[in-house]
Amino acid sequence: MIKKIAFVVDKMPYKSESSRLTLTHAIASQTVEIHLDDGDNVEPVLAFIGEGVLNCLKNQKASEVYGVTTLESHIKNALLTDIKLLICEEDVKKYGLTEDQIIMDAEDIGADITSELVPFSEIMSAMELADHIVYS
Amino acid sequence: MIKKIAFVVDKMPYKSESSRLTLTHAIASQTVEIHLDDGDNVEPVLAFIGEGVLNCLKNQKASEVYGVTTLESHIKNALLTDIKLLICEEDVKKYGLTEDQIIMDAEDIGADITSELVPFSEIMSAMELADHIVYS
Amino acid sequence: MAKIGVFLSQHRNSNDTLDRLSKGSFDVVLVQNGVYCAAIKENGQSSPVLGRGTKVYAMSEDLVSRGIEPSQVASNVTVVNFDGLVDLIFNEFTKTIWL
Amino acid sequence: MAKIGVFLSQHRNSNDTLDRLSKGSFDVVLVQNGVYCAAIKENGQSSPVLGRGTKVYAMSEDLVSRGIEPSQVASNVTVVNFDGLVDLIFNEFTKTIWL
Amino acid sequence: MGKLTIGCFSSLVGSMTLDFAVKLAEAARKKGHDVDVWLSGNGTMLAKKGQRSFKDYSALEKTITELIADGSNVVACEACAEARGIHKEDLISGLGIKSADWYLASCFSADRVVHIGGE
Amino acid sequence: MGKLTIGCFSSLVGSMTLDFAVKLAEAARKKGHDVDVWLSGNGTMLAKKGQRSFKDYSALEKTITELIADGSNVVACEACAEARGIHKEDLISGLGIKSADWYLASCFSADRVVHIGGE
Repeated sequence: MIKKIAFVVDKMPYKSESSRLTLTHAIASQTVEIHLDDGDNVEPVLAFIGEGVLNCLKNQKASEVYGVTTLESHIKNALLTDIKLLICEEDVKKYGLTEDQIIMDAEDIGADITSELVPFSEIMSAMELADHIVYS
Repeated sequence: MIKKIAFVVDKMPYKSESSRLTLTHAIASQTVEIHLDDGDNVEPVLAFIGEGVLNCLKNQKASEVYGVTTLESHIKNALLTDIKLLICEEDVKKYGLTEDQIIMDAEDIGADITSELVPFSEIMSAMELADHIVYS
Repeated sequence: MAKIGVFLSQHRNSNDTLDRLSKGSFDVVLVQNGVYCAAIKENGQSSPVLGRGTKVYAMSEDLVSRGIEPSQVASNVTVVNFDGLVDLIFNEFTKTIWL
Repeated sequence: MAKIGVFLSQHRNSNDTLDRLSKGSFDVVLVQNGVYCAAIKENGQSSPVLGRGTKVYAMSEDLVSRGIEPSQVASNVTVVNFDGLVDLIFNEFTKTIWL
Repeated sequence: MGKLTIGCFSSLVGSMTLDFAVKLAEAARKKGHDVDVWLSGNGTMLAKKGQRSFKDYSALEKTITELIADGSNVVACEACAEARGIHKEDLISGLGIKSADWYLASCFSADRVVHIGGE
Repeated sequence: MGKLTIGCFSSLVGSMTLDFAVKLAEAARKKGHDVDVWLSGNGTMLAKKGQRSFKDYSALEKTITELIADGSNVVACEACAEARGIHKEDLISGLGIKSADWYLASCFSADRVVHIGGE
C-alpha cells in the first residue's frame, strides 16, 4: 500500500527550525521502506506556500556566515530524491520574485527533476489527496 | 548609584516563556544588591503593553490544568515586591477588558501596592528614563 | 465528512492559509493562544476566525488556563476538552493542520 | 543623540510598538528575518518599516544568509556587519529593544 | 480504536506546546487508542532525563514515563538530540531515539496524525 | 571601551538567535569591549556540553568555549537549566550558572544591554 504525505512549508527559513525540519522529514521518505512491509511505501509531496516560498531563494550563504547548511542546499537535496516539489506561484508573485530568483533545479548535484511553480489550488489538491499532512 | 531598568512585556502568556521570564527577572531585582556595592541598586519598573496585557487577566487556572504557576500568581508576586507595575490602558480597552477583569492588586497575599492603568505615553516615558530596557 | 481539522494555536495568524483553504473542507479548533479568538474582541470586533461560516471549537483547558470561562466564549463556538478533542480527531476529521 | 536602537527580527511584526514609539526617539536595525523588510516587496509595496522616516540599518550577514545581496536592498537602508553593529550600539544608541 | 501519531517540533517548558501534545496523548490512550509521539527539533528537549520539577515550570518527565510504561512509543530524533548535546545516556528510560524515517513509518500506520510545528 | 551585556531567552539550533548573540559577542570582544552573556529560558540549551557538530545544525560549543577563554562571562539561569535536566555536571567548562539577579547586576554595570526575547 502507498500512503501519501504532503509536507507543507509556510514559515520563513532560519528564524525557526520548522522549514529545515520539514525538508529533513520529506527527504527521509527515501529510507522509510526499511520500517515497512514489502510493497508498502510513503509517497511524499513537498510544497512551499506563503512566506515559506522565501526558503526557495537562490544564493543563500548561511553556510559561510553561520556555519550551517542553507535551506537552498536542503531543497536541492530534496530534488535529488525525485520528490514532487511544488512552489506556490501566487506567493512567488506576491513577494515580487521571478522564476530565476527561485531554486528550480538541482542539476549541479545531478538531480533530474525540477521544482514546479503551481497555483495554490494545485497545492490544495495535493493536501486533499494526501493521507496525512505535515504542515509547519 | 541607582540604575533604572524597564521590564516591558508585549507577548501573550503560555505559548512562549517570554512574559514569565520577564516577570522572574523583574522580581529578581529584589535580591540584586548581593552582587552590588553598598549604595548601588537596581530600580525596576514593569509594564504590560499590546497583547501582553492578556497576561493580566484574572482567574487563570493553568496550575490546575497544566501544573504550572499562572502568570496571575507571577504578577501578584511582583506586586508583593513593591515594584511599579504599569498596564497600558489603551490596550486594555482595545481588547474590550474592564478594570475588574485585570489583576489590580495582590491584597490576598499581603501586597500593599497596586497595578496602575496608564496611557502608553507614561510607559514610553518609563522606557526613556530607564538606563536599560528588558523588552520581551 | 472528510474534513481537515485546522488547529489554530495563535491569536494573530501570520499566514493566510485559513482564507485559502477550500470552503467546507475544514473545521477550526482553537488551541493554546488561539483560544483568545473565541472570547477576546479587538477594537470591538470579534476575531475574523469566527465569521467564516466554519464550525469552530475551542479547548476548555486552554481557555481556563488563560482566565477565560467557557461561558464567556462566543455563542457559535463549541467548547471541547481533551477527551472531546480525541473524538473529533478520530470521528470528524481525517487530517489535521496545526497553524 | 540618545536614541533607542530597535532591532526588528521578524518580517511581519505582530505588535504595533514601532508605531507608538515617539518619533525621532529611535532607529531601526533589521536583523534575522527582519532583513526581508529591506528588500522584499509584498504586492508591490515596500515594507512600511522603510517609510517612517527613521534611519534603517540591515545586517549584511543576515541578508546574504538568506540569499539577498546588499546591492538589492532599498536605497534608504544602510547595510552594516557585526563589526559595524557594535559601533552603532556603543556610539549611536543608548538603549536597545529587540522586537 | 485507532492509532494516533503526534509529531512535535516545539520546545519544552514555557512554550506549552509539548504539554498540549502530552495531554492529547494521554487522552487518546485513555480512550483505548494506540499512540506514538515523535519529538524532533527543540521537541527533543523533552527526551532529557533528570528534568527538575519546579512550580514555575511544567514538568513532563513523570507523565512521559507513564505513557511509555503504558505502551506508547515516545521517540526522539537522533540528530536533533545529539546536536543539542543529548546523547543515549541522557535519555529518559524507555524513550526511543531514531532517525526521521521512523516518524514517516509511524504516520504510515497511523489512522490520524497531529503534527505540531516549531516556534 | 565599554561593557556589553547580552541577554538571551531564545533556543539553540534552528532558531538562529543564539548564533546572532554569539556573533555579536565575538565582534564586541574583538573591538576590546567587555562582554557578559546571559542565557535564560530555552537559551540555557546552549550551556549543555557535548553538543555534536553536524553540518545541518549550527554548532556553538566551540565558539562559546573560546569566548569564555578570552575572558567573557557566559552564564546560564540555574532554574531554567535544571528544569530542562541540565545540571552543573552537564555544563560546558567555564560556563557559569546563577540566579536571575546575576543578570540584573550585569546590566547594572553594563554600558549597553542587548536583550533578546524568547520565541
